[in-house]
Amino acid sequence: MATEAVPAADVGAELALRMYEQMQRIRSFEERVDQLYRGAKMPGLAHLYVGEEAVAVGVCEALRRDDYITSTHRGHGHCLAKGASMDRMFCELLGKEEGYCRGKGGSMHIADHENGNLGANAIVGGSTGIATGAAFSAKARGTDQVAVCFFGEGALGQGVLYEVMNMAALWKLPVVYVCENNSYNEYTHFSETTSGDIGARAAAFGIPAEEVDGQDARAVYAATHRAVERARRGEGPGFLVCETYRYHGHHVGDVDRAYYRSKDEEERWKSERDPLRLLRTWIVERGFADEGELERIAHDVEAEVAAAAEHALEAPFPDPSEVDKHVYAG
Amino acid sequence: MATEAVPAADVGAELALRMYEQMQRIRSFEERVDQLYRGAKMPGLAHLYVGEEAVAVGVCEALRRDDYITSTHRGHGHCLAKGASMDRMFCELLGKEEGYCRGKGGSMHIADHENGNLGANAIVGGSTGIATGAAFSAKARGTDQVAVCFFGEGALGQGVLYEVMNMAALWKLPVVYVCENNSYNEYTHFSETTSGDIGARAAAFGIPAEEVDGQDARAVYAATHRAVERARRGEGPGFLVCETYRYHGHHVGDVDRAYYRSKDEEERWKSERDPLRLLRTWIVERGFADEGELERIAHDVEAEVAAAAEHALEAPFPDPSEVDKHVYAG
Amino acid sequence: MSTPAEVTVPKEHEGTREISLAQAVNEALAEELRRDPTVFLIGEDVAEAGTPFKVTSGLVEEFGTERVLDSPISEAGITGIGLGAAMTGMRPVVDIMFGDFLTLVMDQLANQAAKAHYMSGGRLKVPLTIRTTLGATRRSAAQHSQSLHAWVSHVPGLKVALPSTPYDAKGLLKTAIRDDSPVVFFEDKMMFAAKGPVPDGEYTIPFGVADVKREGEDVTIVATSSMVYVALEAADRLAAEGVSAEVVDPRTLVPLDRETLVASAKKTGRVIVVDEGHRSYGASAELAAAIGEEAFYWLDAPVRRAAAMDVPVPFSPVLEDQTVPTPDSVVELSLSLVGKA
Amino acid sequence: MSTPAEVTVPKEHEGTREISLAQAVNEALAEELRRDPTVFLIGEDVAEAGTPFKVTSGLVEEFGTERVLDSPISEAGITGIGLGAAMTGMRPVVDIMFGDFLTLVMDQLANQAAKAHYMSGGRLKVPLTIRTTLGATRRSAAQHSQSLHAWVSHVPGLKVALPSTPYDAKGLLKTAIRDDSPVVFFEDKMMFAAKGPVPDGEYTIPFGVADVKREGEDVTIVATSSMVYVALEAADRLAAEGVSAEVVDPRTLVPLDRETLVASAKKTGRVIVVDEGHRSYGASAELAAAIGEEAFYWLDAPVRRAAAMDVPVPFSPVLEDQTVPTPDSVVELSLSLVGKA
Ligand SMILES: Cc1ncc(C[n+]2csc(CCOP(=O)(O)OP(=O)(O)O)c2C)c(N)n1
Ligand SMILES: Cc1ncc(C[n+]2csc(CCOP(=O)(O)OP(=O)(O)O)c2C)c(N)n1
Ligand SMILES: [Mg+2]
Ligand SMILES: [Mg+2]
Repeated sequence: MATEAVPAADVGAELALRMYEQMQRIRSFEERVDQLYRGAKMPGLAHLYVGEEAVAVGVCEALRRDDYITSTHRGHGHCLAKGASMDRMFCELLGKEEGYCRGKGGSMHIADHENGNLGANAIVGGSTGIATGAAFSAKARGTDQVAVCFFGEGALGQGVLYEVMNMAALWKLPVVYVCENNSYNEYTHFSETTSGDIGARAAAFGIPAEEVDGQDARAVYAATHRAVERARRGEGPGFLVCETYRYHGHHVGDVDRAYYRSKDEEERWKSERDPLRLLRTWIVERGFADEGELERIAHDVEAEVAAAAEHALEAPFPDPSEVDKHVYAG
Repeated sequence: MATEAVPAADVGAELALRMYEQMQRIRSFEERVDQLYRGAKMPGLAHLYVGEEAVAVGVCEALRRDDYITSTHRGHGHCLAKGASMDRMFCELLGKEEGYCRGKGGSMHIADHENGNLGANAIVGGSTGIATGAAFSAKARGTDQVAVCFFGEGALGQGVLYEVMNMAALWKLPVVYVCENNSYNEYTHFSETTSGDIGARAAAFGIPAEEVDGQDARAVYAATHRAVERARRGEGPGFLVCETYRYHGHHVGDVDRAYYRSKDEEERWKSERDPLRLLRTWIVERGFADEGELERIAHDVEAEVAAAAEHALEAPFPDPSEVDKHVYAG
Repeated sequence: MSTPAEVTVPKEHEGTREISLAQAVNEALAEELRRDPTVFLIGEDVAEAGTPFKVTSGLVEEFGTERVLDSPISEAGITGIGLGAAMTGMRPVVDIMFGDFLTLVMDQLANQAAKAHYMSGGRLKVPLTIRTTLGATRRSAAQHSQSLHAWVSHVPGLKVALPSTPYDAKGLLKTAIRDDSPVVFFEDKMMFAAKGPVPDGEYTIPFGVADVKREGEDVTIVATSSMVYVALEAADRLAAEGVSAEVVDPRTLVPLDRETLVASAKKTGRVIVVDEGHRSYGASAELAAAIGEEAFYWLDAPVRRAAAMDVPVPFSPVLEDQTVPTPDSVVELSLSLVGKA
Repeated sequence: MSTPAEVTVPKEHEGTREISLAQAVNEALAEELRRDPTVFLIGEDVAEAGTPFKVTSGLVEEFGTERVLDSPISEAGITGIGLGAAMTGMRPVVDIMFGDFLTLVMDQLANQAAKAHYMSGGRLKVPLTIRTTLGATRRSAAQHSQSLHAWVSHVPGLKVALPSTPYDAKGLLKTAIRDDSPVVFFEDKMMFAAKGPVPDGEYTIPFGVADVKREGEDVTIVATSSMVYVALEAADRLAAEGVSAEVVDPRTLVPLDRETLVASAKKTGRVIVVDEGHRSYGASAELAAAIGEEAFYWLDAPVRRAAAMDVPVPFSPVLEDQTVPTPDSVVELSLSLVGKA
């Protein structure tokens, strides 16, 4: 993440390459999670972020380490983009003691508070209150921290989102709502579940809303940067609608998808709007790096993923006596 | 209520006089409720509708007897406007067996299903789902009934309202949301609890919203008529914001109000925008009736109220054995 | 842990088929949709997807999208719409995908649906069925593994059913849909594959009638939902140890068949309640207290409870498997009760 | 029915004042707001109005609208905001006006607040206090009269306090606010006027420590919240009949002081649990089951329960008054237990 804010306009070489690397890390991490599932090495299921990398990375690059995020059931990308380490994430996915949650949370509950990640959430819309409360807290404590609330467009169905947006607007809280519109609520197209206009729902509460190409990391970064700096200045909440797409199924087990979306549609997104390819092309055009250097990044990331997964597979499970620890604090 | 719909434009003598009488009935009923409370003759509390009469009457006159309404904690006005009888209402307020709910519901739970009133509700926003479901049912059963959902502006704070508006718009349900904006959530001004624009909140879901002078029964009638007939034709939900004012306290016990609103403000509404006086003046100007006839109406209503209250005071309480009846149906 | 799939319930009579609990639920829904035009299904991904558990597969194809509706992710909203529809002539079946999401519909259920009939002096009726799930050990962690049936059982006006076999599931669900009061119907996610005999013809099972799944003399094991399989497996092992266990399934928590529970307790003099809700302030407490009150003078030992540990359900398998009652823990408890441990 | 106002608890020591429970709660809030800048209050009409019960009167004047916030009517929203603030360095006190509205916050409480610490492996903390109410007989009907403490007591990760006296209310609320786990704090609306002695100085009361409100030999009456006054009045009358009743107030349901309850049960051999929640699947079931499990061999009779009738709370006084435990019903039950009826 940028340690201090970069002006939206110039996405220079450093930022572009960092974003590319982060997106690559998410993609490779998730592909490995899929392998672990298919190899029956991971308990339970996981919701992969592949295809949506530009959203998490574009947003988090516009944040400081001490800014907050809240995440979703599809949270690995947010977690990595906010600075989490792969080995502790893999450990969590495998239920190992070294995991971010000592194996108690799993894929849908990874939290990494040292990096401001207040946690993934398995309740759709379940973290909208948390993010808004973190923004309330930042304001009350007199810091200039900002909170970002990631949620899928399915969370637009949860009433609590409107309750907290109303208060965020009333009290000018430094929170940015980031709607990741990947067109599907599980197996149902969002047009069957979502009436009217998404941005207008935020605007009705007096929250400026902006639509963003969620496959263009630079556009996401710029839009987030505007909203975050506005919030930091005490000018209140913002709302982004990022159009994006998940390449895999709703979760790793969702392989036969023909009944709810076509292979064509999937192919079109992959071939025409892949966030990594789009950024890669731009970087090369700009001369920020050549294909070789980008290959090297991908290669190093692969090595990092392999080592982290390896480590996690070897790591010990928590001691059975852990089961009744941490029910209550202190 | 009009047995069949009257075109919005012409509010003729008959409708105007019926609306005046209904508004008078609500006002006199409520003033008597206040007396019963102050005379320690009524158990518990009640939320009086005095000052808001034009909303309930203007809306319900645009409905058929078989159309549905759902009501609120401030529900006596809706109940009378939809056709309820005063004696059974007084009986309910006094916990008598003859009451609409056999004394089990009381002021905040009167339901009168023969007239399509699915009930008052003591949960703010608690009947938004019921009204929307009744509209769903009307559509599913292939009738052309319409459902009206009354709620105070305070209910804009309840997320479930947005959940059901989304579905009402998606499925073009025949429901009209009527927001009674009397400026106060209990003891807090709505501007402290409500961000952005109220109508825009509905519009964002694709629901046409209209602002109405809630003190002008004819304006309320006309706007409701438009929305109801649209809904009846299968063109989907509507949303009305009616600006109005409650003359009494939040409930009968709320007498010292200076800390949250000024006597001045109260006086201004009463002297300048009293819904009964406004309609009365118009009726006389139009020559639909003279002061004498209007006096006679008021006089007859007084007699009806007195007789109904008297009857209720004499009526028997339910048998103690009723306590565990009606927990389950059938 | 024992997954019900491992267990099969003995055939009861001729003219039956072995079908899974998921199929039994699907048949009940299809039959009621066929016989009553006012019945409809609403929920997230219930149409083409047939729910994540594939329980409603095929229904939208037969009954169309007017009667099998994919909804937005609005549990409170769809429950409220179901309630309003129920008050006005329909018989909705609302699908709440995970029982954990009951947290979102408690106002619609407890303040609205449960009370409308009583508050209206019997004038409004709410023939609403809420289908939802319970049960852990799916590695789904704390927000997708809860068994919250105790909450709704505590609300007068709601009925609560939690079948353990395909036969019971089909018969009880049909009864639920035809009931004029709101019913919350719990299916254990781990049981959907469990097979059992179901008669070919139409049948319903009345609420408030417990079923003795196995007769015994020495100890009574009262078990709910999938815990019935845990109890049956424990009973098998106990038999090997010379202990004869009776397994009683209440099938509905509201209304509760106290008579059958108490009669079994009086017969054996020793009782264990096995339930997958959290132990403290859970359904097992009511069952234990009710039996303790009415069978006290016949009991040779205190009524014991085997329930979910009082911890949020952890993800890691080594932790999660400790949190639920197992045949081992029930056998152990039983042996200690009969003084064999 | 007995309204606590009729009862006054005997002075315990010098340097005390007789104040109402409402004042005691107000003092606890004021003291914690003063000593810790991270404490704030949020709720509907908590500022200028001081809540409908006037419990928070004067606080906004001293601490300002930044720390005493009037909120929109958004129970789920303010609980979620409180949760997020609690995770990030604040100690919010969220006011849920009527306990009946807990229906709207169960997801924020049960799925989020209660589980965050555990799910994060102990890394996230949620020092959140939810203040709400319970209790009937105010002629407020079914949606404003419930006592839903059993629901939250069933959720691991939440602590639950329900004080009966001004002294306990002040000491327990200060403990709740300083606790690093989420606490749901119940005040009976009928008790706000109840007066009792409160020391001048600062003090707190630890959770999980029951208080014997009256010592006795023949029967133990375990009572919660305002039912303590019902129990004390019953005990007075029983004394006149020559029956010595011990009244034990758990004060917190989670953590629960089983030792004190069980010790009293073992001493008297007869136990009645009095709680204002609905009887079935209520808190009284857990208290009865827990005592039945641990004191079984010392009991001369089954543990009996006096709780709210399993009906929505009716409006009509002739009906409502039948639904709650009263000194009469507790006396009757006690006499039957000791074989004097
Ligand atoms: C309150 C709630 N309802 C239903 C679910 C089941 N569920 C999990 S993910 C999901 C779809 C979410 O869609 P969206 O918000 O668009 O996120 P995406 O999966 O597309 O990233 C559903 C319905 C849930 N987890 N929480
Ligand atoms: C969910 C819920 N929260 C809080 C309350 C307490 N309460 C009763 S009426 C009211 C104010 C309602 O204001 P509004 O909706 O504008 O209706 P009005 O009283 O102005 O007619 C509140 C907060 C309630 N009944 N339900
Ligand atoms: Mg989506
Ligand atoms: Mg208002």
